[in-house]
Amino acid sequence: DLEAVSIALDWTPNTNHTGIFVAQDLGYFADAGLEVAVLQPGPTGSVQLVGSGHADFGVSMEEYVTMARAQGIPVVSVAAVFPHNTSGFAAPADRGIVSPADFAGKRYGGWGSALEEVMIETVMGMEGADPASVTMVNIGTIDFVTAVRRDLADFFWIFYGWQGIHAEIEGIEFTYIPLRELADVLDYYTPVIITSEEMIATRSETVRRFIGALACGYVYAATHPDEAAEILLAHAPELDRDLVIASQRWLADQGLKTVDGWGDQELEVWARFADWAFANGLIDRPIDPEEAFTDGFVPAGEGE
Amino acid sequence: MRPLLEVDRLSKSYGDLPVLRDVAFHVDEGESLAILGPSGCGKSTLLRILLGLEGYDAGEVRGPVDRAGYLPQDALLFPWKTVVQNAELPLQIRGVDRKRRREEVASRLPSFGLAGFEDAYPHELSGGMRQRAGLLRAVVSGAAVLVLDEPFGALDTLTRHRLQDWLSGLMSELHRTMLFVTHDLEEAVVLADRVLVLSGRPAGVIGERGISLSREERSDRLSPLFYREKDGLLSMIRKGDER
Amino acid sequence: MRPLLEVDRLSKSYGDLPVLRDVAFHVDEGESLAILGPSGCGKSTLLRILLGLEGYDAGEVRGPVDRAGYLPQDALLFPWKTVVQNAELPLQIRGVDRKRRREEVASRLPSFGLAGFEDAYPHELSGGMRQRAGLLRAVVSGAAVLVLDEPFGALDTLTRHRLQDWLSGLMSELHRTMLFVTHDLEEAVVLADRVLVLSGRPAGVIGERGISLSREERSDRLSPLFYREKDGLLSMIRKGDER
Amino acid sequence: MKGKNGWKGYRWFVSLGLIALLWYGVTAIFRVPTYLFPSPAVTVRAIVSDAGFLGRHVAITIVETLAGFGMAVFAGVTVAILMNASRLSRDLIYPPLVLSQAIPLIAIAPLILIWFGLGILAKVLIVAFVCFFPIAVNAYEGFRSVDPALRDLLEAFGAGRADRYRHLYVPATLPGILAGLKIAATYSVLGAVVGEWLGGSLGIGVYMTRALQSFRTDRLFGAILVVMLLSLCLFKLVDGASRRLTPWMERRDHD
Amino acid sequence: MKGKNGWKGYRWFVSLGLIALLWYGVTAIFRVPTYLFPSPAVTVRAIVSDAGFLGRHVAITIVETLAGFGMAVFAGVTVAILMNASRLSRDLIYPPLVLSQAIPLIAIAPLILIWFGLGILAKVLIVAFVCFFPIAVNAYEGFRSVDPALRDLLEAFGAGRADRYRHLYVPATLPGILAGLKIAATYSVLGAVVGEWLGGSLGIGVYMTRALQSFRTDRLFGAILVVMLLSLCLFKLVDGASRRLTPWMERRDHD
Ligand SMILES: Nc1ncnc2c1ncn2[C@@H]1O[C@H](COP(=O)(O)OP(=O)(O)OP(=O)(O)O)[C@@H](O)[C@H]1O
Ligand SMILES: Nc1ncnc2c1ncn2[C@@H]1O[C@H](COP(=O)(O)OP(=O)(O)OP(=O)(O)O)[C@@H](O)[C@H]1O
Ligand SMILES: [Mg+2]
Ligand SMILES: [Mg+2]
Repeated sequence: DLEAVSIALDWTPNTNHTGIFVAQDLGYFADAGLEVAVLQPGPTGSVQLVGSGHADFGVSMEEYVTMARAQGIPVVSVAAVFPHNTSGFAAPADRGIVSPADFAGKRYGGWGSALEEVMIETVMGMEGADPASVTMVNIGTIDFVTAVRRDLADFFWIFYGWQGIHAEIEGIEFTYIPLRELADVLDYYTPVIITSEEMIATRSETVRRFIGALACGYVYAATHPDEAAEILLAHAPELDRDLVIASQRWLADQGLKTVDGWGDQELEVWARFADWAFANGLIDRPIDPEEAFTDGFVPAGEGE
Repeated sequence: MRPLLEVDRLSKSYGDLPVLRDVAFHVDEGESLAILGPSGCGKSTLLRILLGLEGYDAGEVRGPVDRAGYLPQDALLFPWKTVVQNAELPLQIRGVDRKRRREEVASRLPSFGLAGFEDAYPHELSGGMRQRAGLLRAVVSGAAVLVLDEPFGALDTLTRHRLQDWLSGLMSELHRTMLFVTHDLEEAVVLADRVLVLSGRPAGVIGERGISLSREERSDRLSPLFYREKDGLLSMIRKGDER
Repeated sequence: MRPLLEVDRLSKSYGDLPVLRDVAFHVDEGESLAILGPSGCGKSTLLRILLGLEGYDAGEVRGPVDRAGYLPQDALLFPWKTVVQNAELPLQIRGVDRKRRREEVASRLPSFGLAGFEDAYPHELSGGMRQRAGLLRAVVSGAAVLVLDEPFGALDTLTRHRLQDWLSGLMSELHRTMLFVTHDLEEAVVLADRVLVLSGRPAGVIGERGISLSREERSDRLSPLFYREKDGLLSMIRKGDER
Repeated sequence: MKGKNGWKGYRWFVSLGLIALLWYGVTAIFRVPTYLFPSPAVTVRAIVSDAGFLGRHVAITIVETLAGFGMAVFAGVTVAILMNASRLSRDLIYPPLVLSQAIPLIAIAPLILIWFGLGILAKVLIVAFVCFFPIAVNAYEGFRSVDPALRDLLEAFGAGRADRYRHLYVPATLPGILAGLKIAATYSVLGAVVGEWLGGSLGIGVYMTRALQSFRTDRLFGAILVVMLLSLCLFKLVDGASRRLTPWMERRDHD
Repeated sequence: MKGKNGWKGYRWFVSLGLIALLWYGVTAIFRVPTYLFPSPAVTVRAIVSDAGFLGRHVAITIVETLAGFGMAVFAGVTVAILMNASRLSRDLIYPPLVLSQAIPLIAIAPLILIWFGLGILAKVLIVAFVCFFPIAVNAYEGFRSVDPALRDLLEAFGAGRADRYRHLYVPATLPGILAGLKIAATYSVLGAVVGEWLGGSLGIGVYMTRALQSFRTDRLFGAILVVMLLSLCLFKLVDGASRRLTPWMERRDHD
């Protein structure tokens, strides 16, 4: 019989989660002796659920784990779904924005979080541009394509694998600057798989088997994007079919195609981001990056 | 005098219940008409039809009353208004300014035994006081026609006599038209120029009698003249009851 | 007979308004007591105090009435209940089963002239019919004491006479105690064993008179005997009024 | 009577038709792009093509709504009765009641998920929580304005507390309670949707979030349409019950 | 009278104190972690330490709430009067009214933001939109249950429509309207917060989203506490006004 575990998604199912559904449908979890329940919390994400032990695993992002740990929430990242950050700045093509220096004097459309401000300051500062010349426009919950069509702002921060693909499908002409090309510190992990300190301490074998199965799922998604997309669509038929397939294909090139090494995280990435976050006031006390993640469960078994 | 109001073969039913059948009569200007009839026969319904508050099934009503000094049977004071506010309401609706309204009401309060209760709410009044406040409202309204549904039903003998005499004097003074329902023969004799007697439900007119007493004769309720009128009415009613 | 109810130097004010002052009287078991007094003097208040519905400021009430067949002055039918549902309410509260309640009510309906109106809602009744339904409710309740506040105020002469005679017969038959307010001297003579006359506000007892007529004598309202009693009461009231 | 009711129902449809027409007019005349505000045709097409799995979502939402609404009616009237018991109980119960309704559900979503799970229970409780307040307030305020003369009369007849509610408070307050029920009915489906929004894997709220996240405005509007129609149905149900429950008001209704 | 009011106010504080105690007890006894459910002490500390910029957020929310609530009172009564004009108008107005209240605001957030911007206007409108419904329903249902005998009486006095509302409908319905106002007052602050949540740069809702995203549960609860107290204040205001506006009910209130 199988051991019951649960994993909480962040927000609604999307192509970031495909590996989970693949592992479930193709029996990788069962093979690892696990019976997995996929929890779908709403806008609040998975951190509190995992931290309080009401979910065993969760999908989250490095910035959330960093902030959560600064608040004493005992969550730990155990795998990076993609080795690099897949987000970046996008702008309608006619604005001629190809580097952060071009942000000067333009309108940035976001939701007004501190992270966005600090990020723009950092990348513009590196090119000697004046961040103060950027007008911050709060577009709330309006999506990228709509914002471009209504000309609400000149540049935006998007996940290429979802909003970018959506814009492509909608025929929007836009330029894109990936974060990872702008600054090392911004090439942080998103998304990541998290669990609680408690799980690591008491059920480490379960964690290992879970991550192992998950790795297989994500690698399958990277090598068989069309089939994987169908699996996701079977679980969430409400999603737009074309978007899911296109997104899955794009993400296939972002993830590892071999199980060995899947999910690896580097201390440097965590340390860099944590320092930067503290230095810029995103967190009000420093965190220990070594405690924020562990590489001990990913399949390669390199360990520390 | 020309008829102010003419009712012709008026009929009315509530669902299957016939209430009025071929009622016909008229009211002259300046006249005081009493309507007598057994309980539940349709007197209040008749008044409501004349006031235009209720429809009817057949017949004709010529010159219905638009704006009357109406006292419904259960006084119907507005619970959120004090005695003065209730009494001045018709004047307020007619657009009379506040000062004149208040004066008008204040000057009448003592005759109605309501002095000192200006600011009382209806639930703080006795039953008889509520009725008097309702009557005050009707009288003070200044309407050309008074329509009163059992105006003194809840009053003790002495208070009733006092108010009846007062009203009778007022009416003959102001020459206003009055139409009132009563179940009290004495009251009909004291206040009416003419009395209409209705049969039981469905109500029809079974008799009519003019009262030709002078004001003095009316107020002496124990005089033989008074008694004769009363007795005449009673026998008319009895006859109706036997049919 | 032992006194069922004894009231001693009872006083009551509403705020600054003294309503009852040193009222004292008693009601014997099986007796019928009428309370007469000018409008607004405090009669209804007195009944409410005896029923325990209102507090008082001074004095004593021994043996207040718990569960009475009470008819308030304005009948107070429940607007969401039909005539039958209203009439059976006290029985329902006492836990009498539906069938017996309905029988009890149905058997009385004709005497009250309400046959055919079983399922009518109060707003579909005439004023007098509402009062009769309220009286029916009080009578049918089977309570040992009837407390009636102007039970026939809204009825025409003939209907009133009929119901008065009927009630008088019922009371002497069932030997129930009755306490009622009236503004009609005749009614007091027909129905009461004893009459209590109250002064104007603040009410005090200004006189008491036993009525020692037989049942037959009571129902002949034109006999000299009847007239004598009535006249006696009237002069008592007049005296009170002059003071 | 029959005919009159028929005509009344007909007028409701006229009203709905006018709204649809207006909606169509706006999208057609102003050429509003579908990604902002899809036309009725596009919306209905989305509903029809998704009918299969949308149906499952809708079914769950209906169950949550009805269960929650039922609980709300019960809880609302009970709370009103408790508050009506004395001035003291009113002053102790009213503040937490008001405070509770001022809590932004989204903000305490994690707590809700942790305490009540991501299943149907949490949604039922949210519906009940959202709906019971207008019922409780209307019932209580109604009780308070009951004619004291009628209360006294019952007392003279020897009525106890239960009799008082049965014969006086409840019927006298029924119009007010029913007004509260109508407000609550209107909110109930939305309550379930918000609950699903906070987390879960079935229900119209889930369908909506997923549609919204994949930029399918047509699906989103289809879901909104379904929610609105469900609300309207529940409202009409309460409205119909209201007519049946207050026959004394119906008969005196003038037109 | 004075003393009685004092004691009543006091009892409300007792109630609030009991709630605080309960809250404290739960956090202390069950040792709930702060990131899930902070204790009153931690929460108050967060409010105090953020007082400076939290104050600016709160001020904006109060302005939005009051403006929206005022609009709601006006709109609610107006709509009720329109519905009361005839059976036809009722049947045409009621369905869209119900439908409108069943729209999930979060789902149409982009539309709201595009039409009304991210400024204060959108929030004021949302508050008005959320609040006017209970007022309109209660007022209309109240109008409908007005004693027809009183209406007839006014007609006999030659009263016009305005007189009817002034002397009859409004005072007769005041208890019901005020019950609607109490419900609306309770929802109003939350309406503003939800509006801010959808997008904006000032207001308690904005403060909340930011607190939530950085897992500052203490700040989040501080904001919730402020929202609840604001709601309670507005509620008490309406409650107080209600006593003043219906003196005929006060005098007959028995205790
Ligand atoms: N709204 C109504 N719906 C149905 N029936 C009604 C309505 N109003 C009155 N009735 C019926 O019409 C008849 C006459 O009522 P009405 O009030 O006119 O009598 P009335 O002569 O004034 O009696 P009373 O002297 O007792 O006041 C009664 O039988 C009553 O039941
Ligand atoms: N709830 C109350 N609050 C204040 N004053 C009241 C209240 N109830 C009655 N009163 C006053 O008490 C006095 C006596 O009222 P009550 O109803 O007892 O008179 P009554 O003798 O029954 O008169 P009626 O014959 O007119 O019915 C009146 O002056 C009335 O204004
Ligand atoms: Mg009548
Ligand atoms: Mg009285």
